[in-house]
Amino acid sequence: MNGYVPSVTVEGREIDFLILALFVVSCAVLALVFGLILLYMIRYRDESGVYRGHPSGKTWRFEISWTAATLAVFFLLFIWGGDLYVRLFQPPADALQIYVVGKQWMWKVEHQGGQREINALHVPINRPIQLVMTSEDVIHDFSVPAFRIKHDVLPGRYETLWFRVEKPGTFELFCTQLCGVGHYSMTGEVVAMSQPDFENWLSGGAPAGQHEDMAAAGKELYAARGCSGCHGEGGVGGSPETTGVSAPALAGLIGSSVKLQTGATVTADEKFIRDCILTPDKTPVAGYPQIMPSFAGQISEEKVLRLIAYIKSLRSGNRT
Amino acid sequence: MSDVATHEFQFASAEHQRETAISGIWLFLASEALFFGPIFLSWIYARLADPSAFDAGARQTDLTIGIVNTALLIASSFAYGVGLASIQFGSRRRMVVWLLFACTLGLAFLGLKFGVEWRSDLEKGLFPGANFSIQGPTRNGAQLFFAFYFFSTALHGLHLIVGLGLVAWIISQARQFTPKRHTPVLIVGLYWTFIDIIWLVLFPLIYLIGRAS
Amino acid sequence: MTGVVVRLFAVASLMVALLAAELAAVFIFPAWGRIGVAIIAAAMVGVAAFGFMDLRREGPPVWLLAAAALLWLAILLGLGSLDPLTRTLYPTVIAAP
Amino acid sequence: MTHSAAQVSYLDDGHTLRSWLLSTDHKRIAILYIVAITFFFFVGGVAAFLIRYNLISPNGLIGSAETYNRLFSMHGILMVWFFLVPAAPVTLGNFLTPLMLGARDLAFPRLNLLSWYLFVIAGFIALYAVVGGGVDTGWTFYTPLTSFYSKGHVVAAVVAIFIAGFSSIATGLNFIISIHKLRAPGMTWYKMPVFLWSLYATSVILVLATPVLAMTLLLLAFERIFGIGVFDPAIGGDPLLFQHLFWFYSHPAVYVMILPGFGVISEIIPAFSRKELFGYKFVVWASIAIAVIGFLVWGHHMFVAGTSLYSAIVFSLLSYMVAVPSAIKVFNWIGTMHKGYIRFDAPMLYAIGFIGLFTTGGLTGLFVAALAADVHLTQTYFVVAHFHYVMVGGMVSAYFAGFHFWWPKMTGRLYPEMWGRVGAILIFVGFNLTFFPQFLLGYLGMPRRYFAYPQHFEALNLLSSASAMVLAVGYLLPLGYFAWSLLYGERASANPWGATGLEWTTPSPPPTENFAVTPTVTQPPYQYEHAETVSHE
Repeated sequence: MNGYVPSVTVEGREIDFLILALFVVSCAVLALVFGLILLYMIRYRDESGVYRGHPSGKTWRFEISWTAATLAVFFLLFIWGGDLYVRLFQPPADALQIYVVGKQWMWKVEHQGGQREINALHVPINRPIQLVMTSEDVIHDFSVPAFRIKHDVLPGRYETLWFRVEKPGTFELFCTQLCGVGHYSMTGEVVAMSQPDFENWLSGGAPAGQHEDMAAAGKELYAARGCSGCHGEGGVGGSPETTGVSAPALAGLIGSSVKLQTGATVTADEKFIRDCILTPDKTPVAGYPQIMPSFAGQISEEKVLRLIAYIKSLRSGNRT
Repeated sequence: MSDVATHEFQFASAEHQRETAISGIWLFLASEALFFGPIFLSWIYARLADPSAFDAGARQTDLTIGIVNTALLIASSFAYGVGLASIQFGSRRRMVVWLLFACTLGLAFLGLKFGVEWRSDLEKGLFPGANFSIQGPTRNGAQLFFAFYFFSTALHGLHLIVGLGLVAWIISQARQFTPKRHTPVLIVGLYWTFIDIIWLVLFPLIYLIGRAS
Repeated sequence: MTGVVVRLFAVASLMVALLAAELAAVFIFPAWGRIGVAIIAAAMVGVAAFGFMDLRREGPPVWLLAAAALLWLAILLGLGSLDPLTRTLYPTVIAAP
Repeated sequence: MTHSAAQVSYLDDGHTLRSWLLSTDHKRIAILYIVAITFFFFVGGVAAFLIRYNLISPNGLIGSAETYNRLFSMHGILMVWFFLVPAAPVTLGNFLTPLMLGARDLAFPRLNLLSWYLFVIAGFIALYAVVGGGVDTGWTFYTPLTSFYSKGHVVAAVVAIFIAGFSSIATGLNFIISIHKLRAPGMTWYKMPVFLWSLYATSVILVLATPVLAMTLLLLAFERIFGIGVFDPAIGGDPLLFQHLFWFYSHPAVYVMILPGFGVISEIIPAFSRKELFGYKFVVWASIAIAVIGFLVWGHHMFVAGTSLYSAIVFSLLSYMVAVPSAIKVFNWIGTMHKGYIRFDAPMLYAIGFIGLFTTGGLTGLFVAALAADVHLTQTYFVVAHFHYVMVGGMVSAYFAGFHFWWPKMTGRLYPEMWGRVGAILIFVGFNLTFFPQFLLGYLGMPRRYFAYPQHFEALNLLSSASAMVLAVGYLLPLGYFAWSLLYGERASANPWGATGLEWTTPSPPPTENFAVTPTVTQPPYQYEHAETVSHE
């Protein structure tokens, strides 16, 4: 078939299988419906003299049985689709993270090493990739039909998407949420390559001059924006003795559990760090006064991503 | 004009027509209740986005005016109820007096709400946007609150203005109504109290929840 | 006539009392706070519907319509807030205390 | 009081323009609505034609993406709010409800006329928005695109839909109260024709969902006008709130479109099978169940929008639940045909076509209700094909079926039967050829609302566009032969199909007051086994 791309992810093949099952069920029902209609149209047409017998009186047995049968089939389909969906949106812990920012009408991608690309995404094969996505303006949607996956990209928050490609190749990337006049042109390609090729690309493929490590760029911001004034150099944390105020340590923060003043315990992921930077009031950490100012509207999404990359690089801290 | 109830040709009797009209207004009110549904849901969303900042915005409202306005609306429903009872017991003149009183209370509500409270809110720079006066960490949540506040009170105010128009119309048509024929008075009364009910929900959402601990 | 006016007056007084109770819940009994306000506000709506609008006097069709309005509002607010209530911290929530 | 015994046909009760435009007669208002609805159907149809024309070439043929976006937005807005949602209730429903009830008019005739004026005013505002530059947001108006980024007459379009919404509410309110209060003596709830039950369920949705949309659009307009609002992500507002509210209305609105269709089919299948409707109570309660459960499923439009996992799972389960009553109905119609004496007049052909197209549309709904499958298929042409099967294949077929069935009653004339059958077959074939390729396109990944598309989608798009010509002829054909029938059609008897139901006991066209004597109902509906054999040959 023209344009058909076999799925290159395991999950994609499972989705295909689910769609196939749905297709089979649909065909069976359609065959039943059309078959019966055609049969009755011929057998019971007005002119036919076929013996009709007595009309059946009780109908509720039929009603109960087809209602129950429909319900049972539907329930199975629901379980199947739901289970797969949950797996589809829970990334493995060791996923390689790549940041994606959508704007009218282009996709901006930034790798951990600072390599940036536009309307293209290079990924290694056989490795779970997690996209951390946000938008600068309207709602977009990151969709790769060959992976059978898509997710909306919203302004003001992070959405994530993950996949593991099994074969090298170039695959179409579409924006599938109407985002204005240039919606149709917000396309690109996902290039899957072997790990060595990918590393090659990382070191040489990205345009010169933009090749600055994300974490390094984040470190500059960390100092320039005054983060170090409270949280300390290298994110060691602050106390009245050292920095003058109590501030939680940031080294080793990523992935750890944080207790909030609201009593909830959350895992510190990108969303959490982003919230802490932009809306610190919503995430008051237990044991510290909430005095941090909000940076909402003061730094761009891309800079937030760099700060996060820097904070994530501070893994060796002596956080207790 | 004699006190004989007539009815339109699709009904069997005047009583049939009256019952139908009353069912109709109740269904209309059910629809109106859903009309306000998105406002309530947007309150839930806006508050969940940042509860403490949202509440900080809510505390900028003028509680005294809120309380007085609530009392005014309760009183106006009472006044309308007495007006309705008056026509049912045959006193057209007393009905007009009580309905005028209900109108006055409604007007007082509008005056306080828009003439005093809104004006002071606007002077304080509480309309969301670039000139919003609250700075600092609660700025966004407070803006969300005031977006909700101005929108919902404006909408409620519009309903009240429509209600006032209807009551004025009833007063102008007072000569038509008799103890047996006063369905329009009843119907407008239901709408009048419904506006009251909407306010009874909005009042805590705007003035109280943000002040509760 | 007097009977009706007395009844209406009682309804209005009850509502003013409930208004006072709302304020009390917020400022005098902070432990009640938001829950108290919510319950009292619902009670006030009920009092207005039955006291002023005479819901009891109307027949079953009208009760059906009023119930439908409440049910549909509950659907809108209930299912509508399911998403934000379970969304924000997912999948970051690991344990509620 | 007017002449009650004179029995003047409603068509002859005054011939001035004024006697039409100020009439509170439900039958005349139905005719007024038919004129308006047909107009908007063809305006929306022209937009559809241009969309399909553009998609013939991968690079787009109409030259500008902006024009294309405006075209599909206009197509969606006009077709949804000015054709699909109102069509069956305000035309067939308006005409038939009092006749089927055995009443002289609806409960609130003046409100009925008002609703027509609101509708027409709304329609003109929508046309103004379109002619004055259009909107490019799609019919879904998602924020923040619509509130901050889109150019064009968004506010005008929103106002138009707002006003049209109040027209819908007035209509729904009128039907519910009429069905409660104006049933003829002896017509208990279970003696009502299924069409009235369907209309009742439809009206429940109209009255309780439309106000939510109206307020949502107001919030949207507020945000656009003041540049700030509760959906604005810049201040922590949630754009998904808009989507929740929008689909709270717009999903049940799909049932507004299809439920009257179910009612029409439930009248026609028994009439042309000469047999009682199979499982009357199940069909009736399936309609009510759809009206209620239909409100619990809107979240399935947002499985990849960023809602919580929990809510996605809940909405998926509920979405399967709402499919059950629809399945029940299909089985019951087939059960009705079993051991019947089936005749193949045009209404029956349209009805059978409806069952086929609706079942296909419904089954593909299972694909997009299954969470994981939806991830791949949503926002592609698969969804476009799915809802066109249900709403155009299903609803429009049912609407045409009803139109042919009751045409003799409405006009007192018979339409040319042969042409009716040709039209029914043409629409069924043309529809499948136009929209089936779109399922494939969607599975292959072609996104919706693309002005230009990758080369490899070209063949299927070409097939779809070419077949759309067949479909267009199918839709134009009835316009032609109905017009012919008005002038030259044979006079119809009171009951040309030999059908049961009160509307067939009064002359065609009915007198202004519907019934000379208020009828009394003693039998359940669809007593075809005991009815005389066909009367019209």
